[in-house]
Amino acid sequence: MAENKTNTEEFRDAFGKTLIELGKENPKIVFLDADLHTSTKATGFKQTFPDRFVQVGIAEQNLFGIAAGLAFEGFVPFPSTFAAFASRRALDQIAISICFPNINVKIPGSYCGVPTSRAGGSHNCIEDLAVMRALPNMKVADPGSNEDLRQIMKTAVATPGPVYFRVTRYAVPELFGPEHRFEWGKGVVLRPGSDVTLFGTGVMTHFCLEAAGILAEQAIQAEVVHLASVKPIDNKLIVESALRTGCAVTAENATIYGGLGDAVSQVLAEAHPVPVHRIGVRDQFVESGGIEELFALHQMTPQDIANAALQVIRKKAKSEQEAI
Amino acid sequence: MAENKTNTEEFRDAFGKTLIELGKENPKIVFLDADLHTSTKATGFKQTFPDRFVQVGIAEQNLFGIAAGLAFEGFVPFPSTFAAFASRRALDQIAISICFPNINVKIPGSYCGVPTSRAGGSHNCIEDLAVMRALPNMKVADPGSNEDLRQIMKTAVATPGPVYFRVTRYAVPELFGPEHRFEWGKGVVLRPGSDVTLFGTGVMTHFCLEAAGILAEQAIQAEVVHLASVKPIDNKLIVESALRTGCAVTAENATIYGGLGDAVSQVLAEAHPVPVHRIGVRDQFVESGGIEELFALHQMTPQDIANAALQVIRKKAKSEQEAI
Amino acid sequence: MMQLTTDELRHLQERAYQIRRLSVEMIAYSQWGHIGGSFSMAELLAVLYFKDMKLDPEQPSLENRDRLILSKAHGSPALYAVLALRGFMPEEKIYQYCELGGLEGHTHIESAPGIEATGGPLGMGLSVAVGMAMGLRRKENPRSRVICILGDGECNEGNVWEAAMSAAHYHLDNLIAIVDYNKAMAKGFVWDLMGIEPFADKWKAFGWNVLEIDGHDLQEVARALYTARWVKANGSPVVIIAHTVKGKGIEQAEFNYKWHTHAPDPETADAMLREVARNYGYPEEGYSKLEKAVEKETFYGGE
Amino acid sequence: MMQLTTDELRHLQERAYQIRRLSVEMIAYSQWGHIGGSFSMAELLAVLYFKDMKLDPEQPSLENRDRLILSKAHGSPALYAVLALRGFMPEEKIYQYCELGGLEGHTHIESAPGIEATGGPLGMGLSVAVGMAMGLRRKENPRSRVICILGDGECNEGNVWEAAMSAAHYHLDNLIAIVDYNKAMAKGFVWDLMGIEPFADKWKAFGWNVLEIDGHDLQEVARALYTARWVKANGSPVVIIAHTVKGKGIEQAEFNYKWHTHAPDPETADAMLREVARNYGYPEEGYSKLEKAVEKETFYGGE
Ligand SMILES: Cc1ncc(C[n+]2csc(CCOP(=O)(O)OP(=O)(O)O)c2C)c(N)n1
Ligand SMILES: Cc1ncc(C[n+]2csc(CCOP(=O)(O)OP(=O)(O)O)c2C)c(N)n1
Ligand SMILES: [Mg+2]
Ligand SMILES: [Mg+2]
Repeated sequence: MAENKTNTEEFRDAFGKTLIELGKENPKIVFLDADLHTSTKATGFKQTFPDRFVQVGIAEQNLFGIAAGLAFEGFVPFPSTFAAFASRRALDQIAISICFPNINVKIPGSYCGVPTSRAGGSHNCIEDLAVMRALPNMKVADPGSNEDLRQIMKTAVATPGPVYFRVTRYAVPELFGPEHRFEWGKGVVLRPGSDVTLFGTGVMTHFCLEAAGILAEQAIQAEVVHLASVKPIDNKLIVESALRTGCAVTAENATIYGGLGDAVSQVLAEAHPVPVHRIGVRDQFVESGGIEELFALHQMTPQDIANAALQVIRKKAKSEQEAI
Repeated sequence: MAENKTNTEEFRDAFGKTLIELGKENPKIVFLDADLHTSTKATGFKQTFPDRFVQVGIAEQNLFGIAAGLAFEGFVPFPSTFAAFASRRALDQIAISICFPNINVKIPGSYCGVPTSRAGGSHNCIEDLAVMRALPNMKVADPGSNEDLRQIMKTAVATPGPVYFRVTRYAVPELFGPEHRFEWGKGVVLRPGSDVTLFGTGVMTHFCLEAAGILAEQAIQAEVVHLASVKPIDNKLIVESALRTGCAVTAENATIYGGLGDAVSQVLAEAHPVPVHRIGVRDQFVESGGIEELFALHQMTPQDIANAALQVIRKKAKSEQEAI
Repeated sequence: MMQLTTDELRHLQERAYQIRRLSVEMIAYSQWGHIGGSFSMAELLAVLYFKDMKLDPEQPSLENRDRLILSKAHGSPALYAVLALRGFMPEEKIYQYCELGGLEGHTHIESAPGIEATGGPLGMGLSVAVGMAMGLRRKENPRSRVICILGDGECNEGNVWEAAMSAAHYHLDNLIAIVDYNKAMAKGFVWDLMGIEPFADKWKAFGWNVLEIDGHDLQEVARALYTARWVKANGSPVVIIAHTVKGKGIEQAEFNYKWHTHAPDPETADAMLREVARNYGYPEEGYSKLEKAVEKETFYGGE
Repeated sequence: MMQLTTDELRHLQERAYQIRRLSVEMIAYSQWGHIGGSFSMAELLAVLYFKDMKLDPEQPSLENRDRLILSKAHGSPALYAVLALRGFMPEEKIYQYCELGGLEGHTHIESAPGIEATGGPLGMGLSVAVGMAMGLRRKENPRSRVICILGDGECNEGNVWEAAMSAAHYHLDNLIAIVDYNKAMAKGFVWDLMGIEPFADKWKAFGWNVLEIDGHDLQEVARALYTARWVKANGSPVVIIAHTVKGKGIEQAEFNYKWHTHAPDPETADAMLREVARNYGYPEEGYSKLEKAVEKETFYGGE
């Protein structure tokens, strides 16, 4: 299933293209911008559908309120801003004007996590997965590749109700072919393995694949599971995989408080407790720096994932020992 | 340690009294209100220290921004509003004006979770634990009784940096005597047991004690651990207790996505995986209703906790079976 | 200039009275709710729902209906009351206010037909109204209006001014904001807690047409709505600053923020209802559930 | 009326030039940052830091200093530049802009002495400034002023108007807001994306004293600051609406939102710096790091 092609297109470029594609399919789609469209790459949509592009200025509360109003009138609004502001600046509006009435608003959170890099701690948003996950009725996805993002966006439009999805300013090799389909609550085994499961979401799935490569050199067979759908999450696959491998590492481009790591830990704790180690930002602001430098600083590189895998494998061995 | 006294004073009453106590001890404390002080019970503080009470009107973004400014000038501000608005209306301000510079602001989130009851889904705030936990530098506490709240407030003032604590509109029997002290990252065993651990926070700890009573009738010895300090959390005690009991239930007056349940699951998944079941709001808005009715609807009663305990005990037995 | 007939006046006044009556019934029975801000809107809602707005209770989502968003969503008793009176739901439904599966404490779109959005946190409704007004423009619907009722204290919220700025920028003259300027907020007077004057100037500086009226004078309310709809549709949105009295109709509640949120016990409710009837010249009618003890598990009160 | 001497004028103009020069150095070297909004503030910052504000680089937290909050925190290059020039940090430190452990991309209190708050999200700074001004009143410090610089696009944010309302309510005449009205925001012109006019009327209606000036005229800037501090301290806060040119001093960047956030490559930086020098009448001085290749792992650009 996993195809590694080189790819220099960032997620936001794929986002911009898919937006036009969706715009052609669905005349109800309206894009709402808060003074960031050339950064978020919605400019193509603006040029193709000038009448369906709404500029609201630098006013994110209003952005999401207007989106709610348009949704009530039957449109499918995409209110867009940086992930930092989508999750922090207008949360009350998203929760009560959008999630509570459970209306059809699709929220792309742009510039997520570590790769926002030099903009610094105020912009390198790590809270969005936790925050959005906490809202009832909200579905949350973090794509692992451009094709994944494309499918998530298609599915988002086809799914009634509010959706939050991430558009990271970063490029990773393509994971999927054109046959790929995204489904809410469904993960994908990208690489089968027996010794440990690496659960990745977003750009971190690519790092998990690299980590599996590193581990393979040490004759460790890591299973890599991509969980783009962070909420709902694929309870079944998580448990099945843990039954196979007996231990797990989670990896997310976000704080480990409240995101994928917690979600997976909780599924396993409820159904099949095994050792889990979480990779992600460990409760710090991601201050300015170079992208790869920051991944290293926050111990989120493929090597860090591989090291975590070795740790949980050791824990598994120890608890098996004890059980005997 | 646990003393059950009857108590009809709500948390917010204890909050109001403690505020005056702290105000006398520390002249730097300033209370900031957003048009809710008779509800949040800060009226006593206002009367005692009229000069240290600041009214900002219905403007929560400004509330937290002003608090930041006062903190930079050396004051210890308590910007106060309902938990719903503290966690959703001004999150960007709390994250970037307060948490990033790591300044001395103490945030009481009033009217939390289910007991806000009739006000309905927009006010019965279930996201605050998850949201606040996701912010770097933020400490989070949910008191189990009035004396606990009092000690949390004292500790909050004695601890530099941002603190979020809950003030629920509800009364529970007192858990502690005057010798009680709160410490960040420290839980308390309220009732020792060997068969299952009930980890509670906030008002749910009281329900855990009741659940332990129900379980005792079936000759099941439940350990009850109160985790007022949701972040940092008491990794050590959680693991120790799970080592003793082999399974756990968590209970929180909040969404199970991103709060105590996730935190405990993750600590255990990392250190000592055992079956865990989470009690809390299961991803729904808590719509209007009577308090006890709502606790029942959301399956958060002592009986629900006891049932969950039976479940995890069964899971533990099954996995022990399998291990043999 | 448009003028209500004596019959219309009599009818609307009776509707305003019923809005007050049902509001107290609701709040007393549920033991939760906001009397002050429900009473100050009674005439506004009476004229809107029984004279001005195009609506069909049989077709609550009629495409060319007028939309109303109660941004001060704690004024829900008055809105639920007027919807019941207008036939959107049976009157008995008001006794499910704040009950499980009933009418949400703050207006919620799923609670009752005729509710157009979900609220509770103040300051958010005008943005939703702006989005609806934009949506109507997109759908080339020139007849429908979006009406948004705000509190005066609510106008402290920055979100209101974001929405106001954008409504003017987009020339949304199909949008009418009404501020229930009842001089009090939750815990005190507006001028004292956070002054909003010069209030009309604020709206003008944000690009709006401003009308100022006595919000309890049915004639003035009707005229202002007519003006906003038919006369002032000049490319800018219109705000009606309706000067009102919080709690209007019950002496102890008038201008009194202590009755902002507080549920009367059955006897007080009874006395209040009788007072309201006397004040507006109707036969005394007490609290209909006086005989039923308060059955709620707690006396919640509301504050 | 207060008047700058010819010597002062010459000195401040040179400081404004240096602010521009260091800003380009910083942005070109880090390959990230906002030229347009840094350049439009150069004269404002020059007068503030070299004439108006009470400051001591040896004692950055001097109790009776003036405080400045850059609410448009993406203008960080200009602020870091002026702090370096004023002796708050060694000039070499600017080459740590956006580096790990260096100067944060958006102003952050831990990055450098002289930074008074942390920013990044627009619209928040004025509230922090209000809190500081209140704090100064509480500490009975009558001399210090809190100065807050805002962007024009930033004034779309409701938080700004919440803060404005409260500053007037609390008579904070120790608070001076300066709006860098450079006519452009990130992706277009202010009038086009979200009009803010009549802008002075908005502030007046929110209870502020308003001064309007040419923000590139040092004499006017100095006079407005003097007036705000000594003449207009009449119980209301003062806003200085500084009409400026985004990117002022580089032809291709002037009024051009395309240079709102974009890092020049070394050659472009070199040409820009030479152009700035020529425009302000100083000996041509190119990009100091021209010889060093761009060492960053990605050409980030900034957009
Ligand atoms: C964002 C937010 N903050 C606080 C509250 C709590 N609250 C409910 S009503 C109210 C006062 C409203 O005053 P006003 O807008 O004047 O309404 P009215 O006088 O018409 O009742 C407050 C503070 C809220 N619902 N939402
Ligand atoms: C809340 C928030 N929304 C969006 C942004 C992204 N952003 C950074 S600068 C900018 C434009 C600012 O325009 P203006 O206030 O006019 O500043 P200036 O022209 O002085 O650069 C935007 C939209 C942000 N930093 N914060
Ligand atoms: Mg009012
Ligand atoms: Mg600008």
